[in-house]
Amino acid sequence: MRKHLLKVTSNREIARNIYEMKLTGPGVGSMTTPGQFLHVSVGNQSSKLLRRPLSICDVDHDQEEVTLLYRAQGEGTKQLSQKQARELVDVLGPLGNGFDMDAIAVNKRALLIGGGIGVPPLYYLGKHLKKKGIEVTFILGYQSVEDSFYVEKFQAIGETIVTTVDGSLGIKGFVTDAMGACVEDEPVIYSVGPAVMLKAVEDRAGGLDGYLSLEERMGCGIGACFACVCPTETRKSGYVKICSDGPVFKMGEVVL
Amino acid sequence: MRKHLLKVTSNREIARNIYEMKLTGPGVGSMTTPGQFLHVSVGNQSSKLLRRPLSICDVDHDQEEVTLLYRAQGEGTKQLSQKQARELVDVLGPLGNGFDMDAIAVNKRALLIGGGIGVPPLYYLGKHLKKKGIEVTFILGYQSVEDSFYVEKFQAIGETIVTTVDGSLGIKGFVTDAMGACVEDEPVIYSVGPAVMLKAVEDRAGGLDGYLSLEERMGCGIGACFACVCPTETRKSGYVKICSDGPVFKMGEVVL
Amino acid sequence: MSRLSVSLPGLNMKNPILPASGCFGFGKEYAKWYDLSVLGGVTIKAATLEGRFGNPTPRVAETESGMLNAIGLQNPGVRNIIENELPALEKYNIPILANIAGSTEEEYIEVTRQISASPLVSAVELNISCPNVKEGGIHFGTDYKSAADLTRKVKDVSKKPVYVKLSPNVSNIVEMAQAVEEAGADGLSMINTLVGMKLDWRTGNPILANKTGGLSGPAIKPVAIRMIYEVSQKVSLPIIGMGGVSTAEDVLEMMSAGASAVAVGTANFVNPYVCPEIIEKLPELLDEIGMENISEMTGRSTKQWKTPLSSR
Amino acid sequence: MSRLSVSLPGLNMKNPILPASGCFGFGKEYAKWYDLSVLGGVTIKAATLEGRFGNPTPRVAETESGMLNAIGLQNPGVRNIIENELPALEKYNIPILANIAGSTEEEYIEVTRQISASPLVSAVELNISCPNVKEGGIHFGTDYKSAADLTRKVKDVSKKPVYVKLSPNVSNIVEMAQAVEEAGADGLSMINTLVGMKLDWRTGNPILANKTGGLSGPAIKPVAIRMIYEVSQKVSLPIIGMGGVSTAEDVLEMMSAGASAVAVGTANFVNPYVCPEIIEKLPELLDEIGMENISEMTGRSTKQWKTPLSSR
Ligand SMILES: Cc1cc2nc3c(=O)[nH]c(=O)nc-3n(C[C@H](O)[C@H](O)[C@H](O)COP(=O)(O)OP(=O)(O)OC[C@H]3O[C@@H](n4cnc5c(N)ncnc54)[C@H](O)[C@@H]3O)c2cc1C
Ligand SMILES: Cc1cc2nc3c(=O)[nH]c(=O)nc-3n(C[C@H](O)[C@H](O)[C@H](O)COP(=O)(O)OP(=O)(O)OC[C@H]3O[C@@H](n4cnc5c(N)ncnc54)[C@H](O)[C@@H]3O)c2cc1C
Ligand SMILES: Cc1cc2nc3c(=O)[nH]c(=O)nc-3n(C[C@H](O)[C@H](O)[C@H](O)COP(=O)(O)O)c2cc1C
Ligand SMILES: Cc1cc2nc3c(=O)[nH]c(=O)nc-3n(C[C@H](O)[C@H](O)[C@H](O)COP(=O)(O)O)c2cc1C
Ligand code: FES
Ligand code: FES
Repeated sequence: MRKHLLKVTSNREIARNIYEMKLTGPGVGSMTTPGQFLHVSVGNQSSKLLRRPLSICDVDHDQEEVTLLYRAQGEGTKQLSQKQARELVDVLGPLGNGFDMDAIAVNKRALLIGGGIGVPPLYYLGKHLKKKGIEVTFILGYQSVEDSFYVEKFQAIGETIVTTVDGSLGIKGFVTDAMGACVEDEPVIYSVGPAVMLKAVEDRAGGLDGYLSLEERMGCGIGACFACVCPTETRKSGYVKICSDGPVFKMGEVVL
Repeated sequence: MRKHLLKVTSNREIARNIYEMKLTGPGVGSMTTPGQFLHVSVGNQSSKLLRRPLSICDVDHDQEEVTLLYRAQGEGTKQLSQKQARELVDVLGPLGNGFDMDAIAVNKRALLIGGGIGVPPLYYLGKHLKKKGIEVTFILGYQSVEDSFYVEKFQAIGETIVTTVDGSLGIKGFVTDAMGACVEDEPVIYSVGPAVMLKAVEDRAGGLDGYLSLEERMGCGIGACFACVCPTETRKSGYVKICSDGPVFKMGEVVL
Repeated sequence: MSRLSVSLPGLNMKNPILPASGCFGFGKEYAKWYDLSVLGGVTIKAATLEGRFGNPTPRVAETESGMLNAIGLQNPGVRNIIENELPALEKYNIPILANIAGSTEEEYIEVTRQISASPLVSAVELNISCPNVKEGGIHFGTDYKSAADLTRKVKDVSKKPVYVKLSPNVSNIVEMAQAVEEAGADGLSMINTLVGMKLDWRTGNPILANKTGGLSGPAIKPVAIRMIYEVSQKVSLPIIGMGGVSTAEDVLEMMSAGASAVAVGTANFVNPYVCPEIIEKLPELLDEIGMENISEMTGRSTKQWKTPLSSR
Repeated sequence: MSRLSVSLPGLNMKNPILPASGCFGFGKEYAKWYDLSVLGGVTIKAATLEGRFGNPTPRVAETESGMLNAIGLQNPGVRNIIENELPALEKYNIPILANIAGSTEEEYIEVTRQISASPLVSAVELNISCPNVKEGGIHFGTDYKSAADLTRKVKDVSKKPVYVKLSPNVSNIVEMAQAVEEAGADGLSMINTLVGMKLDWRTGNPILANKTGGLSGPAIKPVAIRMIYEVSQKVSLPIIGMGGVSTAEDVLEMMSAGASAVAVGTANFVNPYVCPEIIEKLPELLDEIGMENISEMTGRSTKQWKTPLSSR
């Protein structure tokens, strides 16, 4: 595992408060697995000490370029949104274990469900699955049309169903409201979002195979500080560390 | 008194760790008096809270441009030295009372004595005095030739004697070692530098008229926090505030 | 009654913001920057019986997200303050909170007697927590019994409500607060500075001539929030909160923790306009969270309890 | 004996740097980043008798130049640590300082008995200052008598030198240090975290599920420096200093204040390489100030006294 100084190639607002940051540098070479994340330092000599975990959204290995999508929400991500092209960003990673893509049989479909800023990692994941020959369906949940992003890019990979809380785009409601028909042919489920959403997805999935990517406030990001634990009934220790054992877990493995 | 957001027009190293920063903006219009200072914020959203007092070194009113010279020494000034052209710098000022230039008779000479980063304000002062028709001599003290700056610019205003501690430029020694001949025709003395130097200058001056600009660690910079007091025997209160009563005082007025 | 107004004993404030003692002199310096009548009130620099020169310089040092000060209660003495400093504040028509310090009980009592009699003073703030002078009251501030005794005696002579300013340098801030409540305090001010120190790594020497100093600024805000949160649940006195506040968001955080009004100290040095800027921003933030009156913010944290994080 | 080596009871360190307890797990995570044998030593996460899950999440929050944590002493229990965690550290051949926590005297004693018997453990660090669990020892940490009693009993059973880790949340740190010195401690570790809190201003809710947490990071360094400075003059025990250290300059500042070795906590999260980077930088800084051996830095601040500022 390593620390990299990556150079910003672009950093632009693509939806309301949603930024797409592209970073380049030799370190990108190791970022091969969807679902892994980078632990990003938001500023040098700043009063913001802690790094921000951000998922790998896409990687272009030819250009040595990694894409992150993030919501400029709190102080740290707002500071990140100020970064200009050619500035350096200090990142650790790739960290964590990504999605297991070997487990899915080629005749299976994959249903990728993401809410809000849980959406980004599904992009890289979708691309990988498609390359493996898996048919992919996305359900992407946003607050409203102004908050939506990357919809056309997802459509280029597979069928894409959008839900918005206010109904301004796609189906009005939550991602789970769109799951009904999609689970009939027993797809493998991959979902990223806040715990409440993951819980609802798990409930709706009713025993299907799947993977959930969890979120938690982190300290170290590498498994040393016990900040990001989640209870589990399947391991002797009684817990998992989201940063190093996850962030992706098999559905049912952790107690949400 | 006001807070200004000035734009950096240039910021470059002109001697070892000595930077010349030029700033522009409407606020510059009010910066008319040599010896005043700006209270400079070194960074936004930074962990460095306190402003740095930096003397006005020169002002170009046509260009609305103020020049600061500073040594990048501690964390704050180092951060300042990273500022690029077009970035904004938040300054308060002009603050304090500058040099009294009305008091000097036209037939008097002026002897301007500065050590290290006490040198900058003498430049603007020298220009003003010369414009008034006063003949100006400078004694500028540096550690060594690598630390010296602006010598030619001072020479363009008046006779300039340089001292260096290691003898690598001009006279080997301290500014006081060069004072001997210069005080014979009883010039008015203007001096800026660390307290020990001012004390030595005062002693050497033996009763001549003069002005000293003092330095002290500051909080508010505007007279409200009592951080920067200096004892005096000439005022009832027993003290002066360097930021708002000074930084310039008549020689003999304060207890060094 | 505007949506920002708050009312505390002796202090009817049109908004909850007042500069903290020692960070605003006696007001006249900042009056050159803006019209002080926009403030909810003003706390003046500590008054002692005689004028004091304070500690040798350097008196301030910078730390990460904070600063140390060891001013040492420099002030021109209570008489001088009443005669020469207070009158200049009258025209702003805002409550004046007079900070009081001393070396002995007698000094506190006499200063209180004099300054509380001034019609310009709305309330007094008993500074039993100055860490920077040996006889600056910190011994009253870390011992419950002395603090209570002093409070009682000061209350006896004060013609105005008495706020006791607590030191955070104690093992149990709640017991201290309870002690002064029982002794008759009308309110609490908290927190004063944490005792800290900085050395020059090159020489090993302290930066401050006084060696140690009081730590203030954003660095200490989490300690202030915690103490206000704990104390507000155990005493029924109104709290003037302070410690690291520099934004309108900080004000709402501190009121949520249990403060009824909020004092801004160090942040004035960073930005002389910070108080009016905060005051201007507050209604926007209240709108954002759908809150009508700012006084409803006080103690929110203890009135409800939802799981965080899920809010996104 | 290199110029960086320091020697403390049970800890012969080739340099004064060791990671602080709780910020480095049991070492294996950081071992993926660099070779731990460069370290002066390592402090492992608190051990309790049985495994503990700790507090609900969120367990960390960010503050200005600091962070709050309320991990709640999560650990797999002392047996597990001895059997499964310590052996992986053996190959680095560096002193291991074992941090010990408990809810009762009996628990502390039993954990000490077990872990101090491990040949891999060089010394134990008695954590009587964890602010994050009701029964985490903080009551031992704020009461002199309990602290001294516990120290005495732990010393009786410990096969290794005992460092007592002090809480900064006390009125008088010197009395606390003197109490544990008299009780037979071999050294002190200071400081643990300051109790703090952060609220979401929008909802008024605490960010941490545990509500309050321990404040660490650069924000608290001035408090740590001050306490080490005061204590080192009044006790003769060696001090492992900690609290906000993140650069080699900070290390020399803390040693000047009186520390004999320095632990680095929060800074590991900011930069996983911080410890080796500091170690590499130290000789450069010593050269800059013309100091041969780092051990001479300890307590410089109290040995000399010059006026600052004039240094430029
Ligand atoms: C594995 C993982 C992957 C993530 N991927 C993405 C992504 O691709 N795009 C994206 O926009 N967001 C992502 N997030 C969430 C993102 O980390 C937070 O939104 C971000 O840290 C908030 O920082 P801030 O500066 O805006 O907020 P602040 O409030 O300033 O943050 C303060 C502290 O709290 C932490 N924090 C605050 N909110 C969250 C949160 N929701 N989750 C975790 N930590 C939080 C911050 O990291 C920081 O330590 C991911 C989170 C995790 C755990
Ligand atoms: C009226 C006045 C005019 C000045 N003019 C100039 C100038 O034109 N050019 C120049 O290079 N320097 C000048 N100085 C000195 C300059 O303010 C300090 O060198 C600078 O503040 C140091 O900041 P730092 O970030 O390098 O050091 P740090 O060590 O990071 O500073 C920490 C804190 O200490 C204060 N501080 C440290 N050293 C000094 C010092 N010598 N004097 C005052 N405060 C200090 C800083 O302002 C800051 O608050 C002047 C000082 C005063 C009082
Ligand atoms: C320079 C300075 C001087 C102070 N003087 C006093 C004082 O005279 N009386 C007092 O009660 N508090 C004094 N304080 C403490 C502040 O009023 C306030 O309690 C503390 O600084 C915390 O608030 P802040 O973080 O907003 O500065 C002083 C603080 C500073 C920084
Ligand atoms: C996440 C975290 C966990 C901690 N766990 C422990 C612990 O188990 N035992 C202990 O004695 N101290 C613990 N501490 C305190 C540190 O060891 C250290 O005393 C404190 O953080 C100050 O140092 P720092 O500012 O360098 O982090 C912990 C600190 C943090 C941030
Ligand atoms: S963030 Fe430190 S263990 Fe996961
Ligand atoms: S710096 Fe505040 S009074 Fe001078």
